Amino acid sequence: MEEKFEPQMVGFLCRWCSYQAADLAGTSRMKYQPNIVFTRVMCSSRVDPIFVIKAFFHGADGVIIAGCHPGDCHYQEGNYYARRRFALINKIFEKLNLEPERLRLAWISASEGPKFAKVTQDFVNDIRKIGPNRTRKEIFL
Amino acid sequence: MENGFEPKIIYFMCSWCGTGGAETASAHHLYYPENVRPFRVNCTGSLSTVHILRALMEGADGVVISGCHPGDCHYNDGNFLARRKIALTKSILDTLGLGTERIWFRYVAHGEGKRYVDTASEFSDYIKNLGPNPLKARNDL
Amino acid sequence: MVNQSTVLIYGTNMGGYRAAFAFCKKGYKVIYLNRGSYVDEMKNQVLSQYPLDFCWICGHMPQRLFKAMGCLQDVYNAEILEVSGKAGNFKVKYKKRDQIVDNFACIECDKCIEVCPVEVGDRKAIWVHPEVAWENIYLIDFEHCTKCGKCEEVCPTDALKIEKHDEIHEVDVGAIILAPEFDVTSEENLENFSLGKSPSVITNAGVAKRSLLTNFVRDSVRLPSGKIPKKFGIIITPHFNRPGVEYENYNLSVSSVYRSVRIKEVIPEAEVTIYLRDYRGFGKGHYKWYQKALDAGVKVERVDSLKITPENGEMVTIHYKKDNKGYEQPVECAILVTGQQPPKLMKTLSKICGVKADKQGFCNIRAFSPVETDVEGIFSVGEFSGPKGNPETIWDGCATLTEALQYLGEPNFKPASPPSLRSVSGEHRRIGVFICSCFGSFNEVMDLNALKEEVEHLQGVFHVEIIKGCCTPPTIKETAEKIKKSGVNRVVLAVCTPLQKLLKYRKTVMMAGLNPLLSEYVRLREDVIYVHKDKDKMLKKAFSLIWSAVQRVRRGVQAPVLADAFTPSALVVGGGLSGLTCALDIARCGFPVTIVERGENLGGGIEYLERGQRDFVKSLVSKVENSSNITVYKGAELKGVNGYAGNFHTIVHIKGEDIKVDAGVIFLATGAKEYKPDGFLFGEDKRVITQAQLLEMIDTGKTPERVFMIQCVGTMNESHNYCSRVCCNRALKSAISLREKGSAVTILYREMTHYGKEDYYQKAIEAGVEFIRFEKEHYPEVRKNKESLEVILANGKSEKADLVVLSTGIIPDEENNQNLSSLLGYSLDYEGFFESDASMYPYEEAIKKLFKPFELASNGIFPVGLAHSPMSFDETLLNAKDSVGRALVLLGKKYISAPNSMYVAEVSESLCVGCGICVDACSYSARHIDEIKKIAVVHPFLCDSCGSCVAVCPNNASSLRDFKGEQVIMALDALLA
Amino acid sequence: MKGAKILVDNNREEVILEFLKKGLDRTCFDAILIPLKVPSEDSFAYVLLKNPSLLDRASALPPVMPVQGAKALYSLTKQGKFKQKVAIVMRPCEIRAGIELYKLKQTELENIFLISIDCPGVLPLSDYIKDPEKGTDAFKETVVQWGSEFTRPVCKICTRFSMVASDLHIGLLGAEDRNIFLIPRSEKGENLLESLDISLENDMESWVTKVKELQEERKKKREQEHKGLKSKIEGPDKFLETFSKCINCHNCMRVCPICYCRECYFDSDAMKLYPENYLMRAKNKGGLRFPPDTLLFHLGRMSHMVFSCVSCGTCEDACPVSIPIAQVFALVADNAQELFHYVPGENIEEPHPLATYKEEEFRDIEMPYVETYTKKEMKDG
Amino acid sequence: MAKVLELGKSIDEGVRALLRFLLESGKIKGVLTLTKISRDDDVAYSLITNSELVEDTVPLYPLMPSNTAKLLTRLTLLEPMTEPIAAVVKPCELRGFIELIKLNQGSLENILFISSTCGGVYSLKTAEKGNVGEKLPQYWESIKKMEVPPDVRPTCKGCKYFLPYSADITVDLIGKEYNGKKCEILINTQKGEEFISGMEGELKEVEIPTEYIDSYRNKRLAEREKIFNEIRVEKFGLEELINIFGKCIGCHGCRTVCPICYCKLCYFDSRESDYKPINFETELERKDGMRIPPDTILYQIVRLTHISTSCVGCGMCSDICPVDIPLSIIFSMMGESVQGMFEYVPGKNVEEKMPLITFKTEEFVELEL
Repeated sequence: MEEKFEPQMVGFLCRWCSYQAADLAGTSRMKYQPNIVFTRVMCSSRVDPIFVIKAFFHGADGVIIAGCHPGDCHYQEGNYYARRRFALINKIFEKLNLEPERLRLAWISASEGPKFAKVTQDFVNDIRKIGPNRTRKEIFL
Repeated sequence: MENGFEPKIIYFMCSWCGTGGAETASAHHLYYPENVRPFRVNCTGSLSTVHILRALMEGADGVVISGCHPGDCHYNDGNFLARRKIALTKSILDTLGLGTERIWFRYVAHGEGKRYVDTASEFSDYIKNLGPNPLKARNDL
Repeated sequence: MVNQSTVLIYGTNMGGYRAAFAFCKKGYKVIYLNRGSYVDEMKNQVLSQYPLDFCWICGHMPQRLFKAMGCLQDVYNAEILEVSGKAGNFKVKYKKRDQIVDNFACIECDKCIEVCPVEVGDRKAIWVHPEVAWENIYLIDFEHCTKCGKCEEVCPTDALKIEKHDEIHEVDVGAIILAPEFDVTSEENLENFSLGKSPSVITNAGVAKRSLLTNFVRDSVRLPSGKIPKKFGIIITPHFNRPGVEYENYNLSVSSVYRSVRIKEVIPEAEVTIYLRDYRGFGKGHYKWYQKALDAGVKVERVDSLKITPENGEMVTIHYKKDNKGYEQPVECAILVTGQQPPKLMKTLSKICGVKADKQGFCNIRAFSPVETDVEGIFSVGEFSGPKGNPETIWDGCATLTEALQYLGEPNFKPASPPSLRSVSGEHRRIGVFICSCFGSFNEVMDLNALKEEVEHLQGVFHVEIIKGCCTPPTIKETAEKIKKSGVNRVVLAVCTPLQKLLKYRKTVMMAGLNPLLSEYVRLREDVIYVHKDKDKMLKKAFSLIWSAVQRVRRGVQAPVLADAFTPSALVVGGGLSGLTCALDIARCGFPVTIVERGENLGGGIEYLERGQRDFVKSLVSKVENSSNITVYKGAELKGVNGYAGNFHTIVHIKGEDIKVDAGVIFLATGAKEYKPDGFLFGEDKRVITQAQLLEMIDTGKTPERVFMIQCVGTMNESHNYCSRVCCNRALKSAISLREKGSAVTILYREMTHYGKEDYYQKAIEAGVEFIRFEKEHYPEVRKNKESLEVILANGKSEKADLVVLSTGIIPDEENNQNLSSLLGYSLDYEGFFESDASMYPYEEAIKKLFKPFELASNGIFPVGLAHSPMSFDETLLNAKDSVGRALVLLGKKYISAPNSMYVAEVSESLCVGCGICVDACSYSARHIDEIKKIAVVHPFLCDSCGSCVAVCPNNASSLRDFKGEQVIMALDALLA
Repeated sequence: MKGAKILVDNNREEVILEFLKKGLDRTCFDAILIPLKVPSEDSFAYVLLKNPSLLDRASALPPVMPVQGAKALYSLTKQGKFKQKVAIVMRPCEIRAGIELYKLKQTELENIFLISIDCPGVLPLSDYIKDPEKGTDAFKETVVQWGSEFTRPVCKICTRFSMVASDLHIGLLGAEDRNIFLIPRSEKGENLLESLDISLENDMESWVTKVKELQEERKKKREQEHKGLKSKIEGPDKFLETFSKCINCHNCMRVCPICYCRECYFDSDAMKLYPENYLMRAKNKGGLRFPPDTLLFHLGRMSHMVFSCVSCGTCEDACPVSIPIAQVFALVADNAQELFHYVPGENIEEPHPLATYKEEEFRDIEMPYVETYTKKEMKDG
Repeated sequence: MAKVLELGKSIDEGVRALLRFLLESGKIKGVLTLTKISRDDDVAYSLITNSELVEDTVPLYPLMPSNTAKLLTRLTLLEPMTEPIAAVVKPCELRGFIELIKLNQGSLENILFISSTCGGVYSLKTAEKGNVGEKLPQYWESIKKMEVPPDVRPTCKGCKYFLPYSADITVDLIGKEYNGKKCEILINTQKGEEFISGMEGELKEVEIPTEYIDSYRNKRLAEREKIFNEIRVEKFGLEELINIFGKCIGCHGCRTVCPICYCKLCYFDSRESDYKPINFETELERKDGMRIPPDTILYQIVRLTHISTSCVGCGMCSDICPVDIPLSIIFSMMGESVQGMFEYVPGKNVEEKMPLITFKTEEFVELEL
């Protein structure tokens, strides 16, 4: 394994809360590690399990889904569905012993710039501990 | 009718010559057996092998196909393509011993109502002697 | 003073029909004067030359459509009385008498015939011409008719009026097209063949007519005794008739060969012999038909003179001379293939409108215009201007459009916009079945109410109703209302004949606000009522037909009419005679043209032309070069083509650089090559030359004493299996002029396939030119004996010669043609020339043109002149103008709805994987593969909805809008229930 | 015919892999598509590899054909040309299927080196997976005596086990295990050998003759086998008996390299009908097998792909109820292809038989017509 | 209390009698049930309309050539049945169909569901050898003994849903003498009662003891334990996944036969899932090599996410897998835990919403870290 491991991670941010939180974090000059590539989605419920799993099997070291706090979804209840889906994926990964800790769900409202920074920071650090995702090198997927 | 067997016959005809033949026949009030059921397709070329097979499996005792004479095809070469498809179908049925004699192909031109009627009657008689199509009775296709 | 736009056509030869179609399509009103009392009473051209024993020309010509739309006005029993004015503003006075039956009201219930009390032979005094045509032909035999008026009373639609009177009308028209039929050779002119003296002698036209009327092919040759003859003799009369009628024999050898093959088909055991002097099959594919006949076992006798004498009973003897030996041959049936005689009408017409007759008495055509008479603005098409084959006759039609436009005003016809259709999306499927009782007449044959009840129980059927009809204006309206009222959104019409009335049915449905794709038609009359007897079985059949139709519409999906933009400009490949002609005519009509010429200068094979013709071509060249509307690229080649009719995007490669040229249509005028002979000492001895070189010599050089001409050098053999058409005439002409200069001329030939109005053959004979026939296997040899040149004849005799002229054939420029063919995806025929868009088969060039004579929406590519097939100077002009005419119909429109509006093929993007077999299977180049999406794409404008693509597509990705996989399967299953 | 004769000291497989390695090292190609043993050691899978070390797991001639190579090529190039140069080692039938797919625009051959290899046949997948060791041994034996009773029925009668329209062919026949033959079939192939400085001085006599005689042998065998099979399946009863086990899983279609449709016609809307349709058909016959159209599916599929069928046998491998489907298709294909003078995978230029035609062909398909009834009879019905 | 119709026939005959009655009385127009279709007793589902053909039917034959749920969908996809039919289904098939109904892939209208307590079925591979016939006596014997028949499919051995939900008519087999002279037909619904009325044999109200069902269920659960322990998904991880699915040949037969996989065009057949050459190349930059065709594991995992909530453990996937991957075990294990998590029993109740289209506001709070 390469001596210095730089995690490559994917994040799906809901357009209304988390993404704006990311902006906020940016504008207020908060530092967090650049390892996560963020994708904007209209709502956390838009995140198809396939996105997450594909990302995982194509070597993403971690995947995070972030949306509005339960109850404040711009689309009323999108994030509840998102949560259920996440539960499903999580369960499957857990059951198959596929390092579910590489998946993360976070509720970050537009105002929570600091939380955003923290969550991502933590996630990256955790992943650093876990080490690289073996799918990245695996041939027989 | 003798041996009480009245075959079900599907007469695939193209919308130009085949149908024309039928109309000429009717204009001359030429009679042919009622059990011959016309099925109009735009061009014999648009008749797929599956349609022929389907007819033979779902209860037809015989299938006869009529299109324009070589070269007269309203669509230039549809009848040539049709000829190939029929050749193929026959070859398959022949190899599997499912009987090729239940498929007839004869060019009928618009004015040839007589030819149309002859074909219908001739084929109907022919099938009558041949007896029912063994496939149509099978409920395990 | 503004020019008139209406066009008047007089006479019903096929050229006239085609012209009518072209003008209507172009948006001009047409008045069609028919001398006969029904649509094609006069169609002798068809009967004598049409290579089939059936005919549907009128049916394939949407005259009804145009009449219904109002741009075509058909008048019967018509006669021109007076013509005044000049081109662009003629006044025409004519007489007409309407048919006793108004076709638009008649429903062919035959009630009138039933009630008619007068028996005439096996028919009544009112009777229907037993031949299917696009209009129902009811005739009254006034000799016997008592005018009791029963028929009038009983007619349910008041379509019938016994009393019809002559009316005289006067109209203003911009151009006049004369399209009368030729006169058939009269019996006295055929006395050597004892026509009328024996039941065993019949004309070819007679045979065709019989089979047409009886629809029993065998009957057409059946002898009065009912016996089917087994021994046939087919005679091409002009070959053996009195001299001076040679011009008649145009295309006849082909007709004879065709007839022989047909006889062999119906009566395989028959023994058929054709008697002719030369086989003159000079048209595209004609020679192949000749082979076909031989293969079928037909004998061909080349005889010098012939005569038929009647025997007692159904027998005649053919006496003929061959190589000065006499022979006798008894046959049971002698078929006379007769020629085309100048119409007597000619005299009257020249009186009325000043057109001049030519030597034979056909209408004279001014030089260098294939269709315009001596009078400006008056045109003559088809056999009226001389014997013609079917292709040429057909060509005349559109050529006239090309020529006449200059005299006409703006198009004066706009079709009414179709009724607006409502969207049924979101509605629950509601199928309505409307059973036509044909004004009650069907009820008598079968119990429609019982049928109705059965149908009502069908799954998915919402409404069933018995209607009077939907083919006459009032009934169409009535039924449309019924459909509306019933609240259904899918319709099954159980009616009679879609082939003739489809448009009316669609109209009915559309007037009810429904998209025709949501409807289906059952031929209740054609498939049940007229052709069966057993009532119960009929009911059963009718039911399952309707069920099948119901299942079909059940999955029907509405879809809009498709349309496509059209680039109003033309690209002409090749700058020879045909190319230049096309370019000029297109440009004259105001459309930009680009000429791409391989060579460094325009004019093409000018060195092969006679002086007058050369001057003409030269004038064309200068006109082209001075035209502001024509861009000429010399030393240029077509490098890339994509797109399709109306939207070709081409790349022209010229002197190292590539220029983009967009065009709506492409003319292939790439010409052909002269066969370069090997052998005959050609090239080794300068006394052996070609006909072209001879032309030079006659003009300039001194005249040789002894001249031999060898015909068919390089053609009519395995590698070029056709006659190159022009050599014989050319040879004869030169021979004559050589004779005049005093040389002795011998023509060594295989078949003397000369034709045309001018009888050079006869002339040459009179001028003392010697003719010696040789067989394919024994071509004469040319040897050099010391200094003198010797020609070794078939019989081994060797003759001294001062000059040997080789009639070298016209052969395709195969390499170039191949390139273009693959570039344009436009196929070549088996001879290496370009297919004309509708020819797929030997000689069927003619049939195609007849069967789809009105297919103006071609794939946008027009092969013209020698690129199409060998043809003479005049024919080249004609062919070019025909193509231009057909192109103009397209070029006029900026935006054209697909020819089959909504009945086109479609591709499901999600299912298609772009394997492209549909592209190969499409004969309209209406499909291509979108390389980015990797799916097949349909050009609705080119699609003719034949469905070949659907059938080769292994999955359900390809479908026809009205022929979806699920529709077919369900309809099929229902039919089998 | 010229080729290169490469000497082998112990194991031919190694030599071939060695050769490929060299190709990678000298970047004659950037990657190789070749079967690798899967980690569980009980099967093989095509792997696109760029690291030579992986070749240790590779086998140019694996004992089974879990995935038809053409399908791998298809998945690699169906969406367009591959920019990197890829060498593909496949069995003749796989290459032929690949070429059929190329005609159908489903594969791209630019930048692809097709390397074919003499094939002794493969073992039935299920057998091998049950007991890989035994399978491996069985296959060794098969290679030695070139064909054995262990191989699949269609392989036993395969006549096109050697040279195909590939770029380079690896000949194993006629050389015991002393050496292998490298025979270029195209410019690409020649250049490849050249850049690996392998010169083509040897003629391939011994190989050619061996291949010929073997083909003759197989042809005879094929004829017999087909006769036998025909007698087993001919006629509605026997044929339906043969297919009565079918459960409509469509595995045969799924694994068939030629069946390239996204959605099979027989799964499409065309086959989705209204309830009363099924009921009606059932009533006609007293009963209707469900799922319906089993026979239609098989015959229909036949009519769609039989021209291109290379009888690779994958369908039979994938059939959970072991219907001898590959054998039946091979039989039908032989006849149909012969009738249309079409040999799949032989010539890239050849158009699909159903998308083209000749005017003069199949004249006898039309029923000869001689007017029978007289006008009178007609009128009286 | 439950209504029971007692017939003095063997169970086998009893059910046929029932079907015959239904057809002859014209109460139904057709029966969808297993039928013998060939000499070496191959069976297939058939839609029988002619009562004479009931002779050939083998309604309770322990074999599952395809999942009836799929067939019923095919039958009623476009429109509900217009004429009544009866369908003889196994509990798992019925559950599968109920799931499909929720997905609007069919309709229950005009279908009379006849089911039975299920003793499990043999794998098609067994049938393929044609020796199901000789196994039958032993099969019925062990069911009578209320044991799990020895060599039925593992999935069936471990199936706890052998008691049908929402069937109109049930034939109880557990602990019954199959070829005896007594056939008890339980009538569960009003509908069932209407259809059955007029049939000879006595209709009585009886108390159905539940203990024996429970005890039998326990036997099954024990088996289940055993089987699950053989596979131990929780020990999987990437390696084991690859070991298990490594031999997958990508025929995707598992989803073709899966009653829950109802997609018209599977994501993995769709254009979206196609790799462009560039995708391969980028992959190759990271890896030494990659499997072609790709996404072998991805396919399985994604399929899990799609169907595990509804998986009824019918076992078809294992049955048709050409390379004997123990799919159905894995899927029913995953199913069990996923469904457990959502407290959802697929096919139990047609009114119940599927887990992913509903939610509770107070759930899975622990998921957010």
